[in-house]
Amino acid sequence: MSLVVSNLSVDHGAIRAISGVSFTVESGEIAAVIGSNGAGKTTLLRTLSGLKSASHGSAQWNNHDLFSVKPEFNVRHGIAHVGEGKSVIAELSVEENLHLGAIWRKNKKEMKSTQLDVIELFPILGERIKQRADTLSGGERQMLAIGRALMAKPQLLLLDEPSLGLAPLVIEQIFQTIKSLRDQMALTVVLVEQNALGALEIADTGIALNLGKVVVAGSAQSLLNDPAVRAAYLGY
Amino acid sequence: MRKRLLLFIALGWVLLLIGDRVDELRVYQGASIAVYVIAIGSIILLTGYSGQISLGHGALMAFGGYVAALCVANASLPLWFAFVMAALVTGIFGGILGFAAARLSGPYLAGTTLALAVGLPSLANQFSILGGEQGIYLDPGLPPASLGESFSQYKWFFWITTLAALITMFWLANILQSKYGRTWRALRSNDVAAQLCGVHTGRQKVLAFSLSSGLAGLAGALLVLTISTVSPSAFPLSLSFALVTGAVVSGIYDLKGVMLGAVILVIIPEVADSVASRFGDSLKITSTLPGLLVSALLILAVLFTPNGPGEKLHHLRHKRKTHSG
Amino acid sequence: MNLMSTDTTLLAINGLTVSFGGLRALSNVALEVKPGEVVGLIGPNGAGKTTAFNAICGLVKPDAGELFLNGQKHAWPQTDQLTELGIARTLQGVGLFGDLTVLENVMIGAQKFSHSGLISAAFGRSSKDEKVLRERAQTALERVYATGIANRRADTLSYPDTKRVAIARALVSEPKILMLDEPAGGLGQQDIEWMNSLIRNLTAQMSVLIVEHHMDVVMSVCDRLYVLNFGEVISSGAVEVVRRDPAVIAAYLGASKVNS
Amino acid sequence: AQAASQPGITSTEIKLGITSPLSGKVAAVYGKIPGAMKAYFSHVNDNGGVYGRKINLISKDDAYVPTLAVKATNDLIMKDKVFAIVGALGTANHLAALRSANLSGRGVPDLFVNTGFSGFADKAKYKTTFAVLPSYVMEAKIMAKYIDDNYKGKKVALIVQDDDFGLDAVAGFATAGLKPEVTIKFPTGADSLAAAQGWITGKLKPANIDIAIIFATTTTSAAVLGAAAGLQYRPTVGWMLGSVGGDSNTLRAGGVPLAILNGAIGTSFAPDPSDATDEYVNFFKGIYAKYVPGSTFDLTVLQGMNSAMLTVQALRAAGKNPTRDGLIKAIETKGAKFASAGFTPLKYSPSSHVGYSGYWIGKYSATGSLQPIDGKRVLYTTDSGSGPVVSATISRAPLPTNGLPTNS
Amino acid sequence: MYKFISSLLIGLSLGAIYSLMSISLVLVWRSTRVVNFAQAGQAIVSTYIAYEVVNRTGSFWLAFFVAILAGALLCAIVDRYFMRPLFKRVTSGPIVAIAPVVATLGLLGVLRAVVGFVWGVELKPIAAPVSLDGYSLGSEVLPFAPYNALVIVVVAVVLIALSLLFQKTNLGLSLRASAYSPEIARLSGIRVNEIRTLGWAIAGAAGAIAGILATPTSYLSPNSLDILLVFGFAAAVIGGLESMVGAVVGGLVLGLGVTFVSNYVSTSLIFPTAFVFLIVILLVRPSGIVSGKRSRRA
Ligand SMILES: Nc1ncnc2c1ncn2[C@@H]1O[C@H](COP(=O)(O)OP(=O)(O)OP(=O)(O)O)[C@@H](O)[C@H]1O
Ligand SMILES: Nc1ncnc2c1ncn2[C@@H]1O[C@H](COP(=O)(O)OP(=O)(O)OP(=O)(O)O)[C@@H](O)[C@H]1O
Ligand SMILES: [Mg+2]
Ligand SMILES: [Mg+2]
Repeated sequence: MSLVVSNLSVDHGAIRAISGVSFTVESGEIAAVIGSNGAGKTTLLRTLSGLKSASHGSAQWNNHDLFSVKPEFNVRHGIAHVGEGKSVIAELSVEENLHLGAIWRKNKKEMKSTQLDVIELFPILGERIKQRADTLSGGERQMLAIGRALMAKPQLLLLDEPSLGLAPLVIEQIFQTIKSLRDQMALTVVLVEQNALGALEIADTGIALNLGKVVVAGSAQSLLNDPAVRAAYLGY
Repeated sequence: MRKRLLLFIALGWVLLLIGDRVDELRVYQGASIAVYVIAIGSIILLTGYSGQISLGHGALMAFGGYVAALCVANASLPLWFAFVMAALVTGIFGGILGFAAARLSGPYLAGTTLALAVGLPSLANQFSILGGEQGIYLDPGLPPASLGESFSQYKWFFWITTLAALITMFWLANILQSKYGRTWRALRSNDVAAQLCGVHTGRQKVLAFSLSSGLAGLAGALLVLTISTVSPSAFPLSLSFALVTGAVVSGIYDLKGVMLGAVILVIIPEVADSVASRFGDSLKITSTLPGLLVSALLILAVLFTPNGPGEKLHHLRHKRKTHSG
Repeated sequence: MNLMSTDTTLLAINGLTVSFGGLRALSNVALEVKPGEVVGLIGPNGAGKTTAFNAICGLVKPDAGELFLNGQKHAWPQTDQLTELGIARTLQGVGLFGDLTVLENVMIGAQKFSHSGLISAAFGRSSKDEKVLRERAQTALERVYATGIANRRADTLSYPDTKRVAIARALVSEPKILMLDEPAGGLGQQDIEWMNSLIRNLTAQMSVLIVEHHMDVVMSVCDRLYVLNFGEVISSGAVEVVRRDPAVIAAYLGASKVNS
Repeated sequence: AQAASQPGITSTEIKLGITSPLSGKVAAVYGKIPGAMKAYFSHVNDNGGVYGRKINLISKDDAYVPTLAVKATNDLIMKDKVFAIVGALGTANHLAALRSANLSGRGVPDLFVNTGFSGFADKAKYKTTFAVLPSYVMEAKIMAKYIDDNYKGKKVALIVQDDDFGLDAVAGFATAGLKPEVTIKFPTGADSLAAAQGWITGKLKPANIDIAIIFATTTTSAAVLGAAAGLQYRPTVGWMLGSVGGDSNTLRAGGVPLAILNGAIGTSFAPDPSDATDEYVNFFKGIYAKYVPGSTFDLTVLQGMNSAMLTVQALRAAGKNPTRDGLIKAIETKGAKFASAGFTPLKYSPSSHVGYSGYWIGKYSATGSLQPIDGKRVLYTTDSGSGPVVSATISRAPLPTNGLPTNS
Repeated sequence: MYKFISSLLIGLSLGAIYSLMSISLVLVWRSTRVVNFAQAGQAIVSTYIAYEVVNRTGSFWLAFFVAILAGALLCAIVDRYFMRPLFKRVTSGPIVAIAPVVATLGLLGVLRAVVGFVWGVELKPIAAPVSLDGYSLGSEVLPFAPYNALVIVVVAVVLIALSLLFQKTNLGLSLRASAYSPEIARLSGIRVNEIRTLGWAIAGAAGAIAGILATPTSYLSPNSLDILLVFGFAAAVIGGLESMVGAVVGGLVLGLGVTFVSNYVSTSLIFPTAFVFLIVILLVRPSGIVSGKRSRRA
């Protein structure tokens, strides 16, 4: 049970956004992927979920080849992706956005109970449940996006900058939530973050990307202690 | 700007020479092309720059055509003045419409202008001064005697329309390159940000609509000149669609392509005709071919050169460069 | 620059109340910005920060409240009059004009310095005007170290560059009040530091009203803070005071930020 | 030898041109005219042509749009270099073409224009243009006269299309002093069944109309009659149909139950296309079936073939070496005597380019054919001005042997 | 009174037909954000197919269902082999906003031409399955026949079925999600391409119903549904484009408005009325009468 990425390269036309990246995330771990703007973090996640096709290399989740099916089927293999920048559907209500996450599962009852769990996690969503998503504040939308992904009861969660635009308290909550998702539900998380400190603090492994290449990888603790990493991404 | 002026003068000179060398039929087609150049330019301004869709520019052309014809027939004003009036009055009318248009986006505007295209020509029958279905005769007068005996009527039309097209294209090119063009592009792309930059988006949209209408009015007046008559049926819905086609073929964002769009609009009936006659004039073919050609062209254009031939050429050149380099 | 000489507040709002249908997004909010100050507006997500900005910018209609500019009562402005009033703002999403070049983006921001009309534009007589705009835009780009990308299309820029351009576009109108909505959001550490120093440098010419969740930025650039929660100001004052306010810690900062 | 310099004439061929709507909305109704004319010309060509020359009719589409009509006409004259234009169609179209291409100034004969707009017969303005159909004004005047003679004082309603011939008709009725109780003008295209129901329930019924005149295209007549059928409505005296919208073949295709037509009054200058006793009809029908197999023979086809027959006579009359001037002179001097299916006299003369000058009035049978009332074909003739309407006698020449004119 | 009642009834029947066309436009708009001008073309093709079926078998209802199938299939094909490649190719520049408009206009022309080529331009009738003779009220015959009742029932059924589909089912949610944000929909496990095609097919079915129901009261020709398209579109715009109910309300408002003006004011003002209606309604409510809340701008 693990996510194995090997020798992955991805191109945007002439630009090579990911080049020869390999890493493994063990099941039940949180892997923090850090790196500055344009390092290729988003591209990496989009490739894993299948939104973007890889030029080289492979990615396996529990013997499921992530690249063998279209993204809409990866969800059915327990892989959920929360895109960068509040990926909610503005024109739908909060509730509909949540339903969307579980839409491929036919069991309505289970859906209801998962929804209750999600609202427990993000109470504000409960309060806004009938509102259109585009009336939400930036932070509320981010919560909704994560909530939507959780509705699918995934095993592997790909999160792209969940802390973007959130209040410090909420960031802390979200990181704690992610941690508890791992602890309680044995969720495996690939967490892409600009907020390197917060991410590494809850992560098990850390991967630092620069210009599409892995520059440092190892236990999260070792990255936190790495002076080069600290200088480049942590700012102290 | 000086360079552009010289370019336009040179272009005018070339056209003048061409007009002297081709037969009368081509001269007539040249005049039609000049009319379409202006009409397509008005769509490019409106859609390509300010981002508003109009499916009703044919109706605005009709408006301009009637204004010009009324000026000549009822007020006996000189031809050039009739054209100026056509542009002005249609511009004002467009400005009024623009107040509604500025509040509408995408499909709403498309729907409204479509209704305009269907509704406006039928109004011509409401007022007897507009001459009903027969329309009004616009007496173009004879070419000035100083041009000589052999100077034909169509050549005269060609001169007038071409001159008008050159002048309007010169103005239009300048405007589109000035802060106005930039502002329109900006508000098309993000109107809140544009407002924050101090752009009165409503006013700018109305201005764009009004200018575009004025151009359409002028084109309509010139069209009426070339057929000497203005009547509702000269401005069918298909004209509005043809203009959009022309603009897409030209590259909706690119004034340089207007010639191409205009030429194609003039050529299509020609091609339809010759193909149909090859197939023995069966009514099934003649009745379907022209529509088929325009439509197919439209589809091919959006599919293969969505941003106009200019972009395509640019790509090709680029490719060749990278290949050789 | 002489505009800092008066002691009156540049901008003040009073009793601002905004609701959306049944939802009260802001109630009875008051705040002030003095010349040369950097004022932070912070608070949890959905507290109403952007809504307050929107009210000042004429993007939402307040139910109640007054606005003072330079001590004078002023009607809530129309969005497009802001630059004339000396107010410029960036958007929470970046909001560049994607298919314009960077230079053109910034030139749009400088529009108020152009006075040539349509007729002169038609005759190609606006080139002098254009030159003025271009020069101003170039200067603004210099201030954010973005001259190198002046001719790139805005939608091809990297994220940090878009942020620079957005600020340049706001700066170019020479505002007296600059409103920044999450300028550091999504930026990496190095860019955040750059943003910090830029904002600090701006105070020589203008006041800044800033919404930001990045506490490092807030702490290092702001003189004073207002904290919103559920649409109400729950705390305000000097940074050092506010950050220790238990209400603020409970509602917004969380325990871990207090000591960092 | 002289003739060689004439455009469109060679020793073996006479080139003629026609513009008509082959595409667009009205193609369904009028698109058949060139085919009908060609059918007749083929018959003539197969029998030796006109003095050994075959007639070649070049047909161009104008989609019923004036700009395209101008273009097509220009093409015919300058590219195809036809000898004459025949049977051009559509008032606004042909007015534009005629003015812009300056047919008159160029001396291009413009024969047998297929519209009832009276302006085309204005010889002073359009020297080379010849009308053929009786004008809408004439038709309206004759209808008014018939009503005055037979139903004086009855309440009349007038349903007209809000365009050229509708308004011409309004003018004609006004000239004749007939004041409709109700006038319904509607824009082209707004003639759905529902709209027609509205006219009946909202205007005709409340006004207790005795005679309702439908002066519009077939699609409108179809809508009105269809609506009337559904509402079981009939003006107390009955319906009266203008000739343009009175072709029962087209009405049937528009879904009208023909029973509703039974007893309606109609006008025509030509025989009914289903009149099996008429020699012209039988002849034209046979030719049409031979050359355009599978297509319905209707009033439009009949008129097209009729114009073609007139054309052949005009060409013959112009002599062995026809010139454009000669052709025009020939029609002016001999045109009134041409054999044709029309019952009312042709008015061609050196001072007039008016064609048929009137109508006969009949009633529709239960199968939709227009038949003389009480077995007597009553003719009326008049002009497009303020002249009186007079009863006339039939002056139709017999069908030339095998439909091939031998005049000269 | 009779005049008023009959105007009302006529307006309703007219409005019902506009509504149907309007619904099919709204459906495509909701499932792909495209105003499908080709709808009239697709409907005309399916209606001609129905005509063939009626001609050969004499059964209107068989033709009705064949038309629905044909309409659905044709629309699905159009989406799969025309719109999808288009969206793949046209991804940037100002053309993006108008490409769908332009492409569907083009398609309309092509479909019309094809129909003209296959069936010719002559008018063709389709006989109504139930009587066109109006019901009578006392001594008066009303302009409302069993056929009008049938049309209204069908519109109601279609409306209810589609509303339920969109509001209450997962399929409906999938359709809307795919329209608004294909990417998020995919990430949620929705087979976006298939769903969108399905959305087109449903719209095609609705358009086919509009086409075949509009024909018995008029006639069939390659252009015969054009006016219906214009009015249907106007109705959709009046209704706000987003909601099925809006489409029906728009259709009825337009049908009634046009009828009353025609019967009480002037018959020649039909088009201007429709235009003025549209303008006035849009000036008061720029996104239609039944529009959702305005979205926030910043
Ligand atoms: N759609 C695209 N087309 C072309 N280039 C792209 C595209 N998306 C990303 N890139 C380029 O690929 C590289 C990696 O981008 P990516 O978005 O993956 O970075 P990132 O690490 O997520 O950055 P950020 O922290 O700003 O989100 C960058 O150079 C970017 O410019
Ligand atoms: N147009 C609107 N319609 C309805 N509700 C709205 C609208 N705009 C904002 N809201 C609501 O008002 C509240 C305040 O929103 P606002 O965007 O001002 O928050 P914010 O403080 O900027 O949050 P963030 O830090 O997450 O950006 C939110 O709960 C939001 O859902
Ligand atoms: Mg990223
Ligand atoms: Mg905000």
